[in-house]
Amino acid sequence: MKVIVNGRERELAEGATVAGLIEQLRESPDGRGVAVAVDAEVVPRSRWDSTPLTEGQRVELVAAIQGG
Amino acid sequence: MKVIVNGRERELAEGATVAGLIEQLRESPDGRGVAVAVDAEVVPRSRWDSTPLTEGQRVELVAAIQGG
Amino acid sequence: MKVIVNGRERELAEGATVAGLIEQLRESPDGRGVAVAVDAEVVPRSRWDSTPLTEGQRVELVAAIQGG
Amino acid sequence: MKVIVNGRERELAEGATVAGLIEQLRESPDGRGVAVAVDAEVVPRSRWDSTPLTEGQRVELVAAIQGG
Amino acid sequence: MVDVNAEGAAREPATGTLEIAGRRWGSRLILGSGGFESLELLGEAIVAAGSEIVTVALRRVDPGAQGSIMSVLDSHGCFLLPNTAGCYTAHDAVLTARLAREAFETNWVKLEVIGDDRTLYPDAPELLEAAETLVGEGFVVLPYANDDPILNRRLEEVGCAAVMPLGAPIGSGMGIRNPYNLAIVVEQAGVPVICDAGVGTASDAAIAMELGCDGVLMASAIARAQDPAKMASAMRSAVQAGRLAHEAGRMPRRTYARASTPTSGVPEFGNPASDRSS
Amino acid sequence: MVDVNAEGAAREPATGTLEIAGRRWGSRLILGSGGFESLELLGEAIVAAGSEIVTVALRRVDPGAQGSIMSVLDSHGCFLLPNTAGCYTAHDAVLTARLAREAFETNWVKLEVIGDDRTLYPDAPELLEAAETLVGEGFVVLPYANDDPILNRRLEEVGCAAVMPLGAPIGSGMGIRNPYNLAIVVEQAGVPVICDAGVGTASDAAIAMELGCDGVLMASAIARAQDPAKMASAMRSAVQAGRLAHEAGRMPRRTYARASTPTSGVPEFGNPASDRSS
Amino acid sequence: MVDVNAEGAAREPATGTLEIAGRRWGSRLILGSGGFESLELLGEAIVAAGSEIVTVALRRVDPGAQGSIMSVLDSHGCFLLPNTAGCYTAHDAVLTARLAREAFETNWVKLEVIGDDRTLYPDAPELLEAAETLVGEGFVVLPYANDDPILNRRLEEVGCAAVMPLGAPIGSGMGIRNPYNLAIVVEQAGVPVICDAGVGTASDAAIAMELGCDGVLMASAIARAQDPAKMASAMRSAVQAGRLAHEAGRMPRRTYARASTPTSGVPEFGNPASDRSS
Amino acid sequence: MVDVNAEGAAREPATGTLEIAGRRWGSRLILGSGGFESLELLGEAIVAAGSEIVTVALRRVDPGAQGSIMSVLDSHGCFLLPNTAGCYTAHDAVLTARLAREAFETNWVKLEVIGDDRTLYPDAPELLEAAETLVGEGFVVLPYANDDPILNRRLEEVGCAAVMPLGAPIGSGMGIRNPYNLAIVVEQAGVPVICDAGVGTASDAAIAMELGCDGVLMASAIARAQDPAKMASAMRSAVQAGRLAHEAGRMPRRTYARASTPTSGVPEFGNPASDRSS
Repeated sequence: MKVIVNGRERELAEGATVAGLIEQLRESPDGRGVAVAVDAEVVPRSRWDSTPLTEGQRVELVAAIQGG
Repeated sequence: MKVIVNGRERELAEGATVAGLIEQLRESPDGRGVAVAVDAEVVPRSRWDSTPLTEGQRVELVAAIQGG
Repeated sequence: MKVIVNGRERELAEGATVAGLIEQLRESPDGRGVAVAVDAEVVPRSRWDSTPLTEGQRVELVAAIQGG
Repeated sequence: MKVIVNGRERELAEGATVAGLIEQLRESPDGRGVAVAVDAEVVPRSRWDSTPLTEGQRVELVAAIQGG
Repeated sequence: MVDVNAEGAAREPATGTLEIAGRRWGSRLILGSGGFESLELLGEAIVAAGSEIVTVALRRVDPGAQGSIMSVLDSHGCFLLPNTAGCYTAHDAVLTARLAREAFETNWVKLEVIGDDRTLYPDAPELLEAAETLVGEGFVVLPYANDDPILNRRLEEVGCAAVMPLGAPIGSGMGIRNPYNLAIVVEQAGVPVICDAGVGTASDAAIAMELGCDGVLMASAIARAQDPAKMASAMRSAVQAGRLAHEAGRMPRRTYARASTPTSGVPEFGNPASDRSS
Repeated sequence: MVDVNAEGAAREPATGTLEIAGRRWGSRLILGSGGFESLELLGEAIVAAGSEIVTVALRRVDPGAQGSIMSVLDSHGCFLLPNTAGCYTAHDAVLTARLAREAFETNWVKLEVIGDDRTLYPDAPELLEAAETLVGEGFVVLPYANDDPILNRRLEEVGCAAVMPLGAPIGSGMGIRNPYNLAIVVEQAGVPVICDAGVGTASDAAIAMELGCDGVLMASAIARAQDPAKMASAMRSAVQAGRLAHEAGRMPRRTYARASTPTSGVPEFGNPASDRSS
Repeated sequence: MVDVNAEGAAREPATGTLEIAGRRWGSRLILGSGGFESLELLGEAIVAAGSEIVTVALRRVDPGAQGSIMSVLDSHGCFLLPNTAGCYTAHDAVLTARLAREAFETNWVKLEVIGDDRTLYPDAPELLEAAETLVGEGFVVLPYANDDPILNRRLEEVGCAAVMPLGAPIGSGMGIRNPYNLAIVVEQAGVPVICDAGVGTASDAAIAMELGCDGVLMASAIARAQDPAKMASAMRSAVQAGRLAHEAGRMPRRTYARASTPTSGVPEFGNPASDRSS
Repeated sequence: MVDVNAEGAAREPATGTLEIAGRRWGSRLILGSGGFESLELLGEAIVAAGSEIVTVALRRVDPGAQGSIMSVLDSHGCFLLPNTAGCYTAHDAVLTARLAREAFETNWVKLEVIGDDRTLYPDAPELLEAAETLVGEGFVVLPYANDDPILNRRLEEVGCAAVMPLGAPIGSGMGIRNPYNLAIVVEQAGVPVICDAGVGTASDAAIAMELGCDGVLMASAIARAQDPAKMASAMRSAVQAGRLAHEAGRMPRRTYARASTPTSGVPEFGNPASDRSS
């Protein structure tokens, strides 16, 4: 299936979860300093494993940078 | 009947109109520079004659002063 | 003989006067707006005719310009 | 004899010296922080003993204060 | 204001006209009528300032009082600009504007929605709300704003006919406290910018105009001067001076000096020392 | 300057006259003739500024060149004020003043004794020496000074007819850098104070006059503006605005606001909330 | 920051502590982590500035990039203050704050809702809306505001833990452009006031503290100095200097001089003339 | 001042040393001893300011009074810098300097020749004359000057070991009134520049140092603060902050904003409108 991750279309296996996506995107699975929103709703870390992604969802995965 | 005119209670005859009230309050009946609101609604000059006042209404009668 | 006029050496005939020098230097002999110093002393217009120049004198001839 | 000390006339014994005057004026004879001028001439500490005062001289005796 | 216009044309270098919502005026100095000790002083100030637009406020009728401010302004052919001074909410400001429309048969309003009575600064959200409502009702809205470029842009976006950023608190006479903000407001504005409040003396008005404002509105600087009529003349000249300077394009600034007199051709008189010794 | 005076009387509120050494002028704006790209531009600026006094400098005769600056100034009826620009010693300045007296048949001189060519600031001791010498020779001395109150007092004490403290370096256009000093100079002066140098735009001239100066002298601010004639008009208005404001007596400054509209008699329209909900 | 606190106690006169929402810090200088060319430079600046609170932003994960900013801040024991930089609506700012809460396990947020990208000034109505929403969700909200006293009061009224008025545009280094407004904000505030943005050099930070601010937040002034670590030291001293001066109570200003040396008892040496002639 | 130097080295980022006439000091803050209500307060201020050089004046001996100022300064290991406060002529200043040399066994002198008692500004020609005379007699002359770049250059030319331009009148607390002049003085100086007089609060001292001064001299700003010792600490930090900022090289100024947070990679959350409507 296709989801939009940080503005880019991405092919994921059916049944992929937020946790799975994050592992793909980052070496360190420890998610400190990282957060996720799916369709403009924040997904708490505690629910990453249990949150499946579905076709066409828009995922924003953000991390800390220098700023402000 | 009693109406509140510019914050003060005032006794008016039954059937009194906005026009009548203005005449009482000002020498010059020519209403230029004057405006009226009854219960927070503006009463256009054209309807002063035809607008009766009723018990307990709040009338604000304003005129030009130096300012601003 | 040689005199230094406005910083440049200049050959003049013996007996040359301040008045003569000015005529050489300017179309308009009317000296308005012009003044002369010989060896750091001002020569009043009234004495231009009667003031001879001598070998080696330093003449400053000045006129009005935009300024200030 | 009379001398003017810091603007005030003062009676001194004949033969009085600068050193003697200073002793009169200050508990601590150690003159650190003090200087003397007689008739607008500074008298170095080394010459206080040997400098006699004479009738009518003007003595300025100064010391350190907070300032500046 | 035909007289003043003609007079102005005869008397002063052209500085264009102030155009707001399709109307034009020869004077860029809008006068607030508040604070004058008498209507006579107000009349003298109007003449001396050459102002064509004058503000008025609305208050509860004081039985017996004459509405003579109207006759003074009429006699000088002034264009009345009612304000909503004293309103602290969008609701009250909107109602006051509606009353003014009735009283003066004008849809123009100087919109004031005050945030507190110590600074008399506007309340930005309430001001925006009132402006949007009144524009929707067909008013020509001239909002009294702070000098925040964002607020002034929003006011333009909701349809205000001009923006009126303050230079300093009303009646403070502190001048243009933040010329940088005012310059940014002017630069980004697509409607006329009138500097409202803060002017204390002539140079303050000139500075506002030099920054590119299209006009200046003031009351206290004139009304509370020791000689109001003379200060009104000063302000008339100052607004014109500032506008002309803005149009003329000022010289560049530089930290060091630059001679205005040619440095070549300077006469040489030999050694000063010898001369002095003589 | 009869025309200008008459015109002025007709055209502007009286701001008294500038009186120096017993002579009077209607204009308080002295124009430096330096820096104009052409004599035509200079002529236009003289007219637009309404200046009556114009400075000139002396330089070695450039054979062939016409002394046409003279004819321009004569044609506008200007009062010539020769300067000693370019002199770095009292000796040279004194000789230059003597030459100017011969050339222009005037005993007036704008005395400049420069300390260095980056700031063009005056050299105080040399300036004082030259001023004392020239006063002794019967000159009417107008010294270009810095803004040091002590130097300006000394210049008055040696008999200068006016003092001309600078606002900022010549040609810098930086305005009145130290208004406090200028105010002290004005306050203690027994002769006219002309602010010389530093003005960059109209408000600078207005500020100098508001501080109490009797006049302003400028060249670059006009000559180097994009539109010199228009800037000259701006300066004319600015000098007048500043003088009028000084005479009118400005309002007091205050940190906080003070309403210019009465705060009593404000109408009350009941609960905004209910209205908004509608 | 135990080390720094202890060190600080040993090293500096006590200037109280900065307390926000019940938490206390010894340093009144909040550091923005943006603009440093490397994390090493950021680390050096944190140490030199003695800052305990450091801001971070959130951006889309750059696959492969290390989140090493976290480790730098952790290694210096910094308190992370996430911001909502880059948000132009209340909606985006609220969502970004929620993401930050997840990412950093903190309910603190430096709330930024930008009005345009040339001034980076806040959008007052959107900022207020976002602040109210986030306070309602239990956030400790520190809003980046303009210097409008009314907006800052409204932000306090909706429950912000502090207000952060700007001194000048972010990254402009123009200092405190309107100290009057900042002073009014401080005077009326019931929560800490942190001057955010505008500081360009040490004296700017000192001025903000002298005006009574409880702290200063800066990034560019340090990150873009030629020697960031040295400027960080300068800022540390400047914030302390300004705070101490505020607490010490400055001398009164006066236009004229007042001798600091007694004027009585001055010796008299008779006539200078005679002496000079010698 | 070995202690302070060592302490200083341990305690503060190095800011080089102040070197005048071959002598070096760790502190760039010179303290004037005038105006303190007691010698105890003076002592506390010396310690808090970390000053190594302290000025004293000379007055007619007051019989019975103890010269205890000496013992206070000795006990703190201060370097005594006698001044010539109260002198209005070169003649008196020279004699006073000679007396000071006798009294304190030092050839250093802070040279003051005052022009009038309202401004306490120096008299330029008298000051120059006195400076030249004293340099000729082997004095190390530190002249209190105005901010005229020409005068300061002349003072250097006659051999002064440093120049001490004022920021504002003595005891006025008005700060650095003309930073442009001070910057020019610094730029052209070949000897140390000490800003003397005018500092009112910490930021004033920081500004003087940021302009490139080598040191600051003050008395009233500390002595007349509500808490002199705390203000002395503030000034110590401010002088250091200003010096460090000068050495660090400030960021460039710009009129508009420049984001300190990257503007790429901003997350996108879709349409705010839909979210708000929920």
